[in-house]
Amino acid sequence: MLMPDHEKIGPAWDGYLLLQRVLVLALLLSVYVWSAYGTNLSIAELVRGYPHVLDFLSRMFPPNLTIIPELVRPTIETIQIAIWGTTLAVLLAIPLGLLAAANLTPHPVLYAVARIILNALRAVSEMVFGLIFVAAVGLGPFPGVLALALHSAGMLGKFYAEAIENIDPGPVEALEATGAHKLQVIIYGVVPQVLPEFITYNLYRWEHNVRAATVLGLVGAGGIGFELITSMRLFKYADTASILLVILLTVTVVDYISSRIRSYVI
Amino acid sequence: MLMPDHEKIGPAWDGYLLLQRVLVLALLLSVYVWSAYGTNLSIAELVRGYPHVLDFLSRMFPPNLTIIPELVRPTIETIQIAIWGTTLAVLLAIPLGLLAAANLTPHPVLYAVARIILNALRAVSEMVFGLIFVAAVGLGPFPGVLALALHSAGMLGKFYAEAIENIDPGPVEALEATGAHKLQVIIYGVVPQVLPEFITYNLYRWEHNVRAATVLGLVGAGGIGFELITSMRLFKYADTASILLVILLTVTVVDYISSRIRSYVI
Amino acid sequence: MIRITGLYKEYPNGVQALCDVNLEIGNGEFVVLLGPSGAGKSTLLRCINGLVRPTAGQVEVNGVQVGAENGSNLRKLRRQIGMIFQQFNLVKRLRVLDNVLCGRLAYTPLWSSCFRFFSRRDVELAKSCLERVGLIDKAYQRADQLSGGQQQRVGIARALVQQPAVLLADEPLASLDPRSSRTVMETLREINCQDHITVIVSLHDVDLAMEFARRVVGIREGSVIMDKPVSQVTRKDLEYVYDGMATEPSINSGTYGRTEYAHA
Amino acid sequence: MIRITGLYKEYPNGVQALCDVNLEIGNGEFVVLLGPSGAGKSTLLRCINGLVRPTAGQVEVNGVQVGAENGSNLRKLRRQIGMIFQQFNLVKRLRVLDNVLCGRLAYTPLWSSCFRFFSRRDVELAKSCLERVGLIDKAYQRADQLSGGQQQRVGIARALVQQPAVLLADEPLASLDPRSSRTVMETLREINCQDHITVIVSLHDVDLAMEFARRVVGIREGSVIMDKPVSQVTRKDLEYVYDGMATEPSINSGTYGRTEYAHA
Amino acid sequence: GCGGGKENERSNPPADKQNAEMKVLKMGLIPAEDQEEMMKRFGSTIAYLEKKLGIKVEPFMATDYSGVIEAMRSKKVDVAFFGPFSYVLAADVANAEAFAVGVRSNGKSTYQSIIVAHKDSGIKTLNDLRGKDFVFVDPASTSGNLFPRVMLKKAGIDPEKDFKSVTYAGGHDAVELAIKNKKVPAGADNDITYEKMVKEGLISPEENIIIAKSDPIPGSPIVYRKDLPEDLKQKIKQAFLNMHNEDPQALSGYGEIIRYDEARDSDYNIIRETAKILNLDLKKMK
Ligand SMILES: Nc1ncnc2c1ncn2[C@@H]1O[C@H](COP(=O)(O)OP(=O)(O)OP(=O)(O)O)[C@@H](O)[C@H]1O
Ligand SMILES: Nc1ncnc2c1ncn2[C@@H]1O[C@H](COP(=O)(O)OP(=O)(O)OP(=O)(O)O)[C@@H](O)[C@H]1O
Ligand SMILES: [Mg+2]
Ligand SMILES: [Mg+2]
Repeated sequence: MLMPDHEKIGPAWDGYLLLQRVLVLALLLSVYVWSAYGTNLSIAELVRGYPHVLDFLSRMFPPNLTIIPELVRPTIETIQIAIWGTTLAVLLAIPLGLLAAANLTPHPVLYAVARIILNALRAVSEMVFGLIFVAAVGLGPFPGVLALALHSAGMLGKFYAEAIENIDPGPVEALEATGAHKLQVIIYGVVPQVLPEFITYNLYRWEHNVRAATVLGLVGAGGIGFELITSMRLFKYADTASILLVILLTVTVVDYISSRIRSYVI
Repeated sequence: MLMPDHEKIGPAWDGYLLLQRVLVLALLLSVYVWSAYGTNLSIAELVRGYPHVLDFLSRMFPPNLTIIPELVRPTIETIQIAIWGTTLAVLLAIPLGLLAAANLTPHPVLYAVARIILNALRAVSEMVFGLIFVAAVGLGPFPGVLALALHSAGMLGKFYAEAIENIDPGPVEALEATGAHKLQVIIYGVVPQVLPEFITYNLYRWEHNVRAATVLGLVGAGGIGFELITSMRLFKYADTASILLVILLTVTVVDYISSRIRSYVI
Repeated sequence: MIRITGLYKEYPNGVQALCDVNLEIGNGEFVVLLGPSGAGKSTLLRCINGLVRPTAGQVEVNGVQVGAENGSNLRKLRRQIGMIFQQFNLVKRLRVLDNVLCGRLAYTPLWSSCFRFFSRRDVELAKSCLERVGLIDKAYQRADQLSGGQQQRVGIARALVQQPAVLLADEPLASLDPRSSRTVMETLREINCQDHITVIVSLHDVDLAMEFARRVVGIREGSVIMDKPVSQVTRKDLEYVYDGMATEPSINSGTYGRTEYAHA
Repeated sequence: MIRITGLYKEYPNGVQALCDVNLEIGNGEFVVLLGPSGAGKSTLLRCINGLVRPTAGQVEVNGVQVGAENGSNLRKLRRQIGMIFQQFNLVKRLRVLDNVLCGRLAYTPLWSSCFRFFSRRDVELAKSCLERVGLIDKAYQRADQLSGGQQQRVGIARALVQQPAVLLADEPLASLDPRSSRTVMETLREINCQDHITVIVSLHDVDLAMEFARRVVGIREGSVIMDKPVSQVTRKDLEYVYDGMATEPSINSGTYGRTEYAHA
Repeated sequence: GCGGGKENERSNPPADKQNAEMKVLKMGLIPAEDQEEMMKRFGSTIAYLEKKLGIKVEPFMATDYSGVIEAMRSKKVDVAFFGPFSYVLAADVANAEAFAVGVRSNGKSTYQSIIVAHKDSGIKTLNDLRGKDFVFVDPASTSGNLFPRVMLKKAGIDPEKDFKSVTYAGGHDAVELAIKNKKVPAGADNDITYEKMVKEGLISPEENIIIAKSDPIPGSPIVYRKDLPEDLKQKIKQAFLNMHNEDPQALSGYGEIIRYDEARDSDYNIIRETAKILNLDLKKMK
């Protein structure tokens, strides 16, 4: 919608562009209609299902707060896993992200390779990594850390790269003009500009990893996500509600920390 | 590491700041060590597990390409689900993200409310939303769409908000100074600045939703992620490899589209 | 009528940018603000349209108190006040024409501006303003592809297109060559004389200030230290404003900080 | 020695910014570039240190060809070329002192700059440069908290601290008041005379140009249309460069675009 | 048939050194279908085992058996609980051997698949299912997919052809809820989940009607790695089989289990045969 059309000047502009836009819109619309059929979208169904939602929610209330003491240990466990998983991911993602940023990459080939690695890390699901690392190091939190690290690296690397592509090129040019080494340009010219995004992404990913129940369940690492799934499977929805509250608390604390650090940096 | 310390001027600076940094470092270090214990990190273990990783990978080769025709339908299904899930999420996330951006929110109370809603959407896992919507609309892709939409909205809204917080305030001020309505300021001053991030986040989330096997499995929507898990559970690793290739292809195509649109916009 | 009373501004980092500023500027005046770098000129201008919230004191524009107002009242007020920014503040990813059209937003219905529709009249107006600043041939280029002076002129066009009752210009000439500077100052004089638009402009070019201003306000360290009709401004006054310029050795032959050069 | 031969630059959007520029600038010269907005001054300066890659033609600095070089050779070359940017290009989230210290990066070992360690000598040097531009009291503030003129002076300090052999200055006075402008120009003259540093500066202030330059190069629409020692530059020449200034009515009494004002 | 045990010579080296001086017994627990609760209160069982075996027992709780099987294959897990179908896979892939199975309070160690229909759907027999929507649990579920398919096949129904649509719900509970909420007229489940949900009041037998039951399915076995030292295997086996005598507490928290009976690999041949009927060639799953 907000595409710049630098090349089109003069009267030809209106008609040509209108046509182009109408075509794109028609295409989009038909994709949506097609997908709506494929997914059986139906607002009526949703509205009719309303009492069932209420019924479901009513079974969650009141939350069974008595289980909260039992949740402390799994929560801490998951936090620890997420800390290491995310940190390793960050360490992996930084070089990949730098190489995959079009405006910073030393060579187009390196750019392509970095992008492919990042895509592959994201394409291989956490579960597959989980199985591989269970085979390697056995059950427990450690394979969980490794699986989360690899998959998260794919996601973080992509985000770093695109944040770097968005920066103001002025300061970077200025530092290059002083004859600074590429690494120095990155540390002094790029890092301060992407720092807020960096914080957002990393803490978001950390939070995501705390909730990563499926992998951690698969590798036998337990944690708060495991408790959540178990409570749902046992239909103890009042417990589920408590667990969700604990997760909400964690998320809120992290969100608060993130916003404090960011407001300091921005 | 790159914290600005505007207030500290003069000779007091060095000593005080050094102490502060050393303390923060020590704290961080101890958190990492503590977490390393909690998660049984062990590089030795990982190195020793090396042959098992090879064994695992060898079972994936050669990929069983004969199943690829069977994967077309599930892939299309998941793509459709992801299209609607992500689009609904975007529609939900835009207003929430605008309210949750500290520099744009009309009122601190609205800011807080929007942040809480976003945190709650992220805290309630996709599985829980999945169960709720299965109760409401029955099994199939539709509850999957809804579950993905709500959870993704929490994530996208947070990202939008923080991208907006990072923008250059100059143009926004200039538009405010013309007496433009807030909505106009957003469309003309904010949107062009966050457009590249917006594209990154939405396409990333779409990609994530295509891979969202767990919820879709739970609500009986199937799809490519479900095929992946099933193949793993039946130890048909050659099939798994093929499915991963298909996912990698999807991810790469989306990544390419994303980078093309972005390079046009940046 | 702009009435500024007891204005103070302290930035969060403790810098006292304005200190008890009192000013009254009548409708249709042409005022130039002079002052050394960091004196508070930009801060003062930004207080007038409410972009900076003063620590104490009041600003009243045409009887409306800035800052007490909000929402649609503030917008209506700001619509009458055009502003040219020192750092241009263009939306870099928009085309030049769109940047200029932004000046018409307050006159455009909300729904139609959402779809980036502007009336034919507004587009014509925007183009004529671009013509005025000599940039009509760059109308469909992205703003970030312009040279420094070109960007500044886009910012000027955006303020002109707004057809304001008051025009605040913060160093509108900074990146302009002498000829463009002159054209811009003449444009300002034109709209001041013909349309009775109040013009408040901060300048570093003393010569142009003397030539175009009708009233000169000197600011130093956040305080107004001079306020005179231009005819009464003396070299001493200017030295006082900039402090220490008198000690410069190169001031000679009655002109101010300028040496003679060969004539053809 | 800077040798520019047959330089062309066409931007991707088709704008022909430079067109067959040929220039030779000896060591220790003080050259001022004059030209209207959009003439190609910035583009030319940016070609000299390789920030802009020419479409055709060559730039040679001290016998080294810019552009053919890369990696550590290019860095070594750039280390000798300081640049002051028209739009400042400060790292806004860094403190003023850190911004200035960035000018020392090329002299700092990689490993220690990773931890933001600078030698005591470099810090002292940076502080003295800040003192020179009158900003030592803002050393520990973030760059985005400065006024326009202050930011520009930080950019100047960053170039000075580099102690270059060639200094490229792109409108270094744009946001400066007359007194700071003069100080900056004197600083440039000082380093030019005392340290034999080649200075190439693009200016819009013709008076200052005439006063400080030893050689004046006029650029118009991407081509060099004048290149003379300052003593031979006539009013006609300047009119020619800016085109049409002669027709302005306000040029009188032999001064250039300036009116007389009252003297105390 | 394809008795998983016999084909496993290749990965059956003599007990190596590491096993001989084993200090920790690693145990993988998968809450299969009905055991989540037990898993959560496994502490006393661990204590009992440690006492009997004289070595430390380290439990890992996983939500999915594939991780545990992989760990067992690479000898990172020694003992595990599996569902019947996952056991067959584990025997094949990870050299596992069943040695005990829990007996529930009704005296049975087996359970059954059931086909459930909503009372308003008008479905009374398997034949009424033709042309309707149907939901299974999960492709790898013994009682939620394999056995129901065999029942249908024996009734002459081919789900892919004769049903209007076939979906997988992902969980036993999801099947029951979908039927209860009339989102689908009928589906497959097992009796254990069904009874538990009735007890919890989530469904009622009047609404979710059982229209067919399968042959008994052998219960979820406890297995060890075949290549553990023989004496250790014996000790483990005895510990489980004597648990109800020596320390009934260790069974507790698992209200429905009254003791462990001995199990043999051949007990699970019925699963293998079932898989064969369905053309699920276990040999391909390497
Ligand atoms: N956002 C800010 N935060 C903190 N201090 C600020 C901020 N903006 C300006 N200042 C300080 O306030 C003082 C006045 O700034 P102002 O921008 O009004 O000066 P000015 O007269 O416009 O100067 P110039 O001619 O250089 O543009 C300066 O000392 C400046 O450092
Ligand atoms: N990045 C760019 N992309 C496209 N065109 C550009 C770009 N930068 C500059 N130009 C164009 O090239 C021409 C010369 O620009 P340049 O910045 O060199 O002018 P200048 O002489 O420095 O002008 P000013 O005095 O206004 O700064 C201008 O017409 C400008 O629009
Ligand atoms: Mg200013
Ligand atoms: Mg320029």
